[in-house]
Amino acid sequence: MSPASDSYLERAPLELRDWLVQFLPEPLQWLAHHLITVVAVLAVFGTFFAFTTIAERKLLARLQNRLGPNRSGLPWIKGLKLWGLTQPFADAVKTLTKEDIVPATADKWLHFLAPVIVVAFSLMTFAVLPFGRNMIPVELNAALLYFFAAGAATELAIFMAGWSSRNKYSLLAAMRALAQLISYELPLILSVVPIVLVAGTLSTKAIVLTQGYWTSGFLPHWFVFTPWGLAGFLIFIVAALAESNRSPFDLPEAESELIAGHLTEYSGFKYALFFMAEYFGLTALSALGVTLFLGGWQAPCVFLEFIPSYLWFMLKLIGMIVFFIWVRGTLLRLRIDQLTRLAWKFLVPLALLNVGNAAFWVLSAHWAGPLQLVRWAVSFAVIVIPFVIMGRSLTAGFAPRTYRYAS
Amino acid sequence: MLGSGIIKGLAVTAKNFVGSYYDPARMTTVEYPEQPTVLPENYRNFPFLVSENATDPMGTLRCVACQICEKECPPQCIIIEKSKDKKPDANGKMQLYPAVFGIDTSVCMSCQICVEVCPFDAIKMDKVFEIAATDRFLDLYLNREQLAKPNTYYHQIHPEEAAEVDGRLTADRKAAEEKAKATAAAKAAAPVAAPKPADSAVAPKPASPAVKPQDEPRRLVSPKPGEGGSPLGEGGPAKSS
Amino acid sequence: MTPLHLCLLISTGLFCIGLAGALARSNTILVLLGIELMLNAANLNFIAFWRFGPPSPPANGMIFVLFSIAVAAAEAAVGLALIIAVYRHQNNIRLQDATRLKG
Amino acid sequence: MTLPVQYLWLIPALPLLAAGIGALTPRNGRNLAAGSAILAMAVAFVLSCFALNGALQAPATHAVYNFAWFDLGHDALRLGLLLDPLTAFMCVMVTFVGLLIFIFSLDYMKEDPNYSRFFCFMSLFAAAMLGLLVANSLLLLFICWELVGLASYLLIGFWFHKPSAAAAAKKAFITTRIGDLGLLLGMLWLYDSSGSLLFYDGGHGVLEAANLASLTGQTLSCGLAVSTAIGLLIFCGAAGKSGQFPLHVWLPDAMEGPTPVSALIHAATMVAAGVFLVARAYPLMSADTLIATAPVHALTVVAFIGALTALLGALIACGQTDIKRVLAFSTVSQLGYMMLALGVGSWTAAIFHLLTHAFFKALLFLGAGSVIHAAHHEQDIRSLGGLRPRMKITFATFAIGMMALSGVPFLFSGFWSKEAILHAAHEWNVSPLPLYAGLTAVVLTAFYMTRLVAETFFGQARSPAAEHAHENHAVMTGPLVLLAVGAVLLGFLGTPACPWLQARLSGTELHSSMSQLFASGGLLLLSIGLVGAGLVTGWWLYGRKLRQTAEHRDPLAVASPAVMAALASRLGFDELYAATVGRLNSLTAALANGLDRWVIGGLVNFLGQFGVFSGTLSRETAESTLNHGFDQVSASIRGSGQRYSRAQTGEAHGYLRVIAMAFIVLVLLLVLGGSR
Amino acid sequence: MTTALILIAILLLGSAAAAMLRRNLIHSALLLIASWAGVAAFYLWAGAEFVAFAQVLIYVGAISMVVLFAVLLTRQNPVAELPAEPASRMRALTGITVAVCTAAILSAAILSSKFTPAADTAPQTSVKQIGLELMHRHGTALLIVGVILTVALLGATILAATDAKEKPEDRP
Repeated sequence: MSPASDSYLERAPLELRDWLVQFLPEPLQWLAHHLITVVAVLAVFGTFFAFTTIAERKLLARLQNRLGPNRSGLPWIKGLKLWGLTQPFADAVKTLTKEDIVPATADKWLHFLAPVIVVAFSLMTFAVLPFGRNMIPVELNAALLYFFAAGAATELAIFMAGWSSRNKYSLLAAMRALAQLISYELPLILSVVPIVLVAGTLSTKAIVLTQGYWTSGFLPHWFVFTPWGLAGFLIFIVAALAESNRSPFDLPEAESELIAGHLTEYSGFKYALFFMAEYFGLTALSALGVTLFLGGWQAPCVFLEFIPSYLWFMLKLIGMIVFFIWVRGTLLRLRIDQLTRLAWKFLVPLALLNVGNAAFWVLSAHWAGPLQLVRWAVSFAVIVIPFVIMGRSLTAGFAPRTYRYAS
Repeated sequence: MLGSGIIKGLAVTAKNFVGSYYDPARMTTVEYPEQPTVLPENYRNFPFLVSENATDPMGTLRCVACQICEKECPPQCIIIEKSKDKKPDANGKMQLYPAVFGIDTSVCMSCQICVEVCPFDAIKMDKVFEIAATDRFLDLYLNREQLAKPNTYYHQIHPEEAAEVDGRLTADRKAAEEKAKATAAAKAAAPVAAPKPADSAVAPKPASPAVKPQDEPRRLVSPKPGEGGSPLGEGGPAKSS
Repeated sequence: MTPLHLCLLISTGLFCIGLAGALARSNTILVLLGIELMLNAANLNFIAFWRFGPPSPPANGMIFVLFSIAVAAAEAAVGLALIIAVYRHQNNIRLQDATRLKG
Repeated sequence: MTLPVQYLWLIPALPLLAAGIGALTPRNGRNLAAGSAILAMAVAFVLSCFALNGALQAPATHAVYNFAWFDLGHDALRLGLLLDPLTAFMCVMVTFVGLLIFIFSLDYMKEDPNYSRFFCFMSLFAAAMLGLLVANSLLLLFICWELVGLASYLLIGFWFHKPSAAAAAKKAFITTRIGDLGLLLGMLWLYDSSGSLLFYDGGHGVLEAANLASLTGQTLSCGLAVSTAIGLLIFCGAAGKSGQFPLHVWLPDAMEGPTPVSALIHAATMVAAGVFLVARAYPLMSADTLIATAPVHALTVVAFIGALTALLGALIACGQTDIKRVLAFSTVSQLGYMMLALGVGSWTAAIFHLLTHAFFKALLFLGAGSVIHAAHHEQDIRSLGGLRPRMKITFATFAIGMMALSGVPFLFSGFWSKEAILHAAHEWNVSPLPLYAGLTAVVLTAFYMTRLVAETFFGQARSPAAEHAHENHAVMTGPLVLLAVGAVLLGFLGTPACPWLQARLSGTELHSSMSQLFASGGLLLLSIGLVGAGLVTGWWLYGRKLRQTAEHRDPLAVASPAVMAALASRLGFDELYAATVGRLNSLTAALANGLDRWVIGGLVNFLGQFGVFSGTLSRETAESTLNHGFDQVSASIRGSGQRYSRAQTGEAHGYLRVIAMAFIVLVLLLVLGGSR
Repeated sequence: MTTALILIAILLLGSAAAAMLRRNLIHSALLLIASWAGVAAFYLWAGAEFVAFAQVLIYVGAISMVVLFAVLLTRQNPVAELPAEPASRMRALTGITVAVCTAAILSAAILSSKFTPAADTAPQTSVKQIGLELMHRHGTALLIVGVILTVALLGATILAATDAKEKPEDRP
C-alpha cells in the first residue's frame, strides 16, 4: 500500500490495543483482543449516538429558524451552558430513572425481549464495517450478506414489540412498519447489487480497496462518481431513509396518527433502547453507504492521505448523518400508499435497471479513448431516461387528493 | 422532473440554517425566561375578578353574586355562594357580594362566556400563564382572594378594553345620578308619559349605543314597562332570554 | 461416532419434530411450518455431507441448500397465501375442516 | 435448401412460441394470437419442406442429434432429435394440414369469445405433435405424447360449459391414459433391459441391431421374448391414442370439440400418432418374427386388433346419425386399416395410408364443419339434406373426400393406399382373416359414406337450419379446395406401378413398372367390385328413395331394427366399460381404504368391510348370465365403492400419515428384506 | 467443537419441539424462527457462512414475516379454541407415534452406517466460487428457480388479494 499506511497516526489505535493485550497471559490474549475491539466500537458509537441526538435536535432547530436545546450544562456549575452539549447525558439520566411500565395483559417476555433484540442486532451490523485501513472488527467473505441478515432481525423485534403490547395501535403500527421495511429492503439490496457486480466481491474490505485509486491525483474512483453508482447511491439513500424509519418515511412512528406506533406501550429504559437501536441502524446504514459508494476510509485526494483513514471515515459518516438530518428537517411525511408505491413502482424497477447498467459497465470495461465517452453517455442514458419517464408517471399520481365526506 | 421539488425544499431549509446564525429577525422563538414575550392584546387565559381598589380588594369587588356566570359556564367550573348581608358597591348602592367565589382552573376551558354574560363587568380574562402548581387539585382551585385583581391590573393587561369598560361605567354612573334626580322630579310632577318607560328602560342599560338597536327586539318580546331605576332589574331581560 | 453421525441424528430429530407437528397439529399454519422444519432438516443433511462427507465438487452442498431455501421460500409464500384464501372461505384454518375442493 | 438435424427443434419450437404468445395475449388481441399461430405454422411448414428435402437425399439413413438432458448417477439421461423420411413426411403432412385447418378456424371460430385461447391450444397441440415426430428418444416422445394428450383434453373440452364436452374431454383423457400406462411400463422395461431410450445412437440405440438382438435373446417364463412384451406394451399406448379396439370409445365422444379440432386431432394428427409410434418402433416390434418358437408375435396382435377395429368401426359408422360421429367411426375404422397394415408387415403402406387419410379425412371433417357452420350447428344428418345446390364448393370437395375414403378406383388417393394395404394383407401368410376383415370393411365404408352424402346433400332440406344454409366464406372453402387437390393427387405418390413413397420411406431402390400395377390383378378387381357393391347398396337404400322428413325411419332400421339399434348404441361398449372399469376403480378404492382403516380403526373394521366386499364378489359369481347381472352388480359395486371411497376423506393429515406409514413400511421391507 | 454442536442442537431441537407444543400461535412462530436461527448457527458451525447468512436473511427476515402476517390475518375466534376433542387427541397420538417410529428407523439406519472420517477443516469455498458455480454449472437451475419464485410471488399475490372495489376517494 501507499506509505500513508505506515504513518503513526494510522497505526495508533491498533498498537494501543496490542500494547494493552500483551499484559495479559497468553490464553486470554485472543479473547482480550476481540473484547477490546468490541468495547471500542461500543464506546465510539455509543458516544456517537449520544451526540447524534443532540446534533439532530440542534440542526433541526436551525433548519426551522429555532435555537434548539442549549441549556444543559454541567451539574454543580451554574451558568456553564456548553451550548447544551451535555443534553444527551441528561436525557439518559432521565430515561434511566423513569418508571418502566408494562401493560397488564402484555406478553411480558416478548415485551422485554423486543428492545434487547433490536439493539443487539443493530449493533451486530457494525461488525463488518471497515472503519479504517486496518480497522475492521470481523473480516468476512460474505460481509454484505451478513449485514443485511443482521439487519433483517430488527423487523422481528418490531413485530414482537407491537404484538406483545396488546395494543391495537401498536399492532397496527407494527404491521405497517413491517410492510414498509419489507418493501424497502428490496430496493436497498438491489441498489447494492451493482457494487457487488463491479467489485466482484461481497467483502466490504475489498469493496473499499477497489475504490482506492485516483485519476491524476485528485479525482477519486469512488463508485458514487459513476452513472450507475450515483443512481445506486440515490436509491440507497431513499431506501436507507425508509429502512431506518426516518422522515419522510417515519410512518411507523407517526406520532400524530399512531401515537408513536409500536412504541406506544414502551417507556423508560426500554423506550430508550428502541431509540438507540434506531440511531444505531441509521449510523450503520450511513456507514455502509460510505463504505460502498463514498470510498469508505479512502481520502478524496492523494495529498490528503496523511489524515488517518478512520478520520476520513468518520468525516464522511458525519456528512451522511447531517444530510439525513437535513432531509428530515425539510420533507413531509408520505402517506402509506404513496410510500409503497414509491418502493414497488419506482425504486425497484429503477434499481433493477441499474443492475443491468452495472453489467454494461463491467462488459464495457475495456473500452478506451473516445469509446469511454460513449460508455459514460450510454450508462447515463440508461438510468436518466427511465428516471424521467417513471418519475413523471409517479408524480402524476401525486395530485391533490379529493375528499368525499361522509354523507 | 421528479426531485426538483425536493432540491428546492432542501435549499429553503439550508437558507434557514445559515440565516438563523446572523439574522435574528428570522428566529421564530425567543429564549423565554430571559427574554419576555409580548403577548397580544386579545390573549386570554383564565378569568379573574375585578376589584375597584387595590388596597381593599375584597371590599370593592364589582361582583354582586348574581350567579349568571355560574349558570352559563359550560364546564361548570365556577362556584358562587351569595352573602347573607349586603354591602354598598362603588355607587354606594347596597348589593349582595360573593361569600365564596371559586374557579376550578383544571376544568376551565377559557371560553370567555362568563365575561360575555356578566352584566357588571366584574369578571375578565387574565393573561397569566406561568401558573404551574404542584398539587393537581387544591392548587388549581382558585378562590376569591386569589382571583381578585385590581382594576389597574386590568388596565395593564387589556388597556383598550379596560378603557372602554371604564368609560361605560362612568357614563352609567352619570346616567344613574341624572335619573335619580329625574325620578325625584317626576315624583313631584305629573304621571309618566307613554314614551317615557322606553327611555327609562334604555337609559340604565350600560351598553354602548351601538348595542341599542339590537336590544330593541328583545324588549318587544318581554316588554316590562314601568320598570327601571333598579340595577337589579337589569338582570331581567338577560335571564329571560 | 463421528461428527457426521451426530449431525445426521440432529437432522433426524428436526425432521421428526416437523413430521410430528405436521401430523398432530390441526392449525394449517403449523402444519406448513412443520413441513418447513422438515425441509430444513434436509438442508442440514446437505451441509453435513458437504462438510464431512466424501469429497464432492466444490460448493455442491451449499448450492443445493441455496436452491432448497429458494424453493422453500416460494412454498411458504404460496402456502400461506392459500391458507389466507381458505381462511377467507371457511373462517377458520383447521386443516381437518378443509376437506372439500369444491366451492 | 436443407434443414440440418441440429435445427430440427425449430419446427416444434415455433408453434410453441405461438402458443406462448397466444396464452399471453389479452382477450381482445384476437388477431395477434391467430396471426402468430398461422405464421408459426407456415414457417414450420417451410422448414419441414427443407427437412424433407434433406431427408430425401439420403433416405436410408437416420440423421440424429443427441444431447444429455440431466445426469443420472454416472450416466446422463439423453434425448435426441431424429431426421429420416418418416419424420420428414409426417412433419410436412402435419404442418400443411394443420396450416389449412388453422386458416379454416379463422372463420369457423370467429364468433367464439375465447378465440385467442383456441389458437393458443391449437398451437400447443401442433407443437407437441411435431415434437413427438422429431423425437429420437422414447422418453422425449413420451413427454410430447403426454403433451398431445393434454392439448387434446383442452381442445375437446374447449366448450367446457357444455357438460357433454367436459365429460368427453375427461373420457378421452382417461381412456388414452390407460394406454399410456402401458407405454410408460414398456418404456421403463426397455430402459431397464437395454439401458437406453434413444432410437438411433450410432449402434447403441434401441432400434439398432445390437440392442434388438439382446432383447430378442431374452425370453420370459411364458415363452415370450422381451421384445415382444415391450412391443405389446408400446402398442397399448398406440392403441389408446389411435382408438384401437378396446380403447376406441373416446374417439367418437371427442367430437364434442369444435370441428377444426376434430379435423386436426381426430383425423389428421393425434390419432395418427399411435400409428406413427408403431411405425417408428417397427424394428423393435418386428424383431421377434424370426423366433419361430414364440407363442405369439407382437405384430400378429397388432394385425388382428387392427382388423377387428377396422371392421367394428365401419359397422358402427353405418348406424350413426350425427355427421361427425359417422366420420369419427370411419376414422376408427381407417386407423384399424393402418394398424392392420403395420401388423401384416407393410409399415410403408400404413404410412402411405396415413398420409392420404390425413388429407381426405381432414377434408371431410372440414367439409362437415362447413356444413355445420352453415346450418347453424345442426349436426344430425336426418335434419340436414338438400345442401347440394346451396353449397356447391363444399359439396364438390366433400364428394371428393367421400370417394377417396370409399376407395373409388384410380383417380382418388384412398384407393391406392387401401390397395397397398390389402395387397400386403394378402401376402401375409399367418392368417387370411385380416384380409377378409379388410375387404368387408371396404364394402361397409363405401356404404356408409354413400349414406352420409345422400342424407346430407341430396333430397330436400328437412329443417329450417338446412334451408337457410348458404356457402361459406373463401377463408373456409379455400382450405377445402386445397385439401381436395391433395386428396386426389397424393395417391399417385405410391401407386403399385411407381411406389415412390414406399421406396423413399424404407430407403430402398425404386422399381417402377406398369406391370406391377396388375401383379395381383384378382385382388384389385375384387376390391373394385366390393367398392362398387358398397356404393350401389348405399345408393339403393338411401339414394333411390330420398328421405322426406327428419322423423322418417332409417331404411336400415326398417330392414332390421335390432341390428340398427345395436349399431346406433355403438355395440354397447360404453356400458360395458362403465361396468368393468367401475369395478376396477372400486377395487382400488377398497385397497386404499383397507390401508387407512388398518391405521385408524384397526383390523375389525377392515374385516367387516371385507365381508361386504366378498359378499359382493360371491353375488357377482352367482350371477350366471353376464347381461342380466350387470345392473345389480354395478349397483352393489357402486355401493361398496362408495363405502370404500371414504378413504378419500380429503383430510390432509390422513394422507400425510399414510405417506409416512408407507415410508416406514418401505424402509422396514428394505431393511428386513436386505435387498441391495 | 462437539460441545458447540450439542449446544446448537439443543437450541435447535428444543425450540422446534417447543414451537410444535405451544398453543399460542405467535409463540410457536417465534420459537420456530429461533429454530431457524439455530439451523443458521449450525451452518456457521459447519463453515458454510454464506448459506448461514442466506438462511438468516430468508428465513428470519422474510419467511418469518410472511408467517406472522398470515397468523395475524387468520386470527381464530377465541371461542373456536375448544379443548382438545377426542379426534384431535387421537390424531396427535398417531402423529407422534408415526414420528417416533420414523425417528427410530432413521436413527437406527444412521447409527448402523459407517462413514469415512472427514477432513478436519471445512472445504474452502469462497463466495465468488459459489457465484461462479451457480452461474455456470447450475445456470439453468438458477433460471428455473427464478421463474418459480416469480410465479410463486404472483400466484401468492393473486391468491391472497381481495378484489376490493375502488372508491373514488382512494384515488391518489
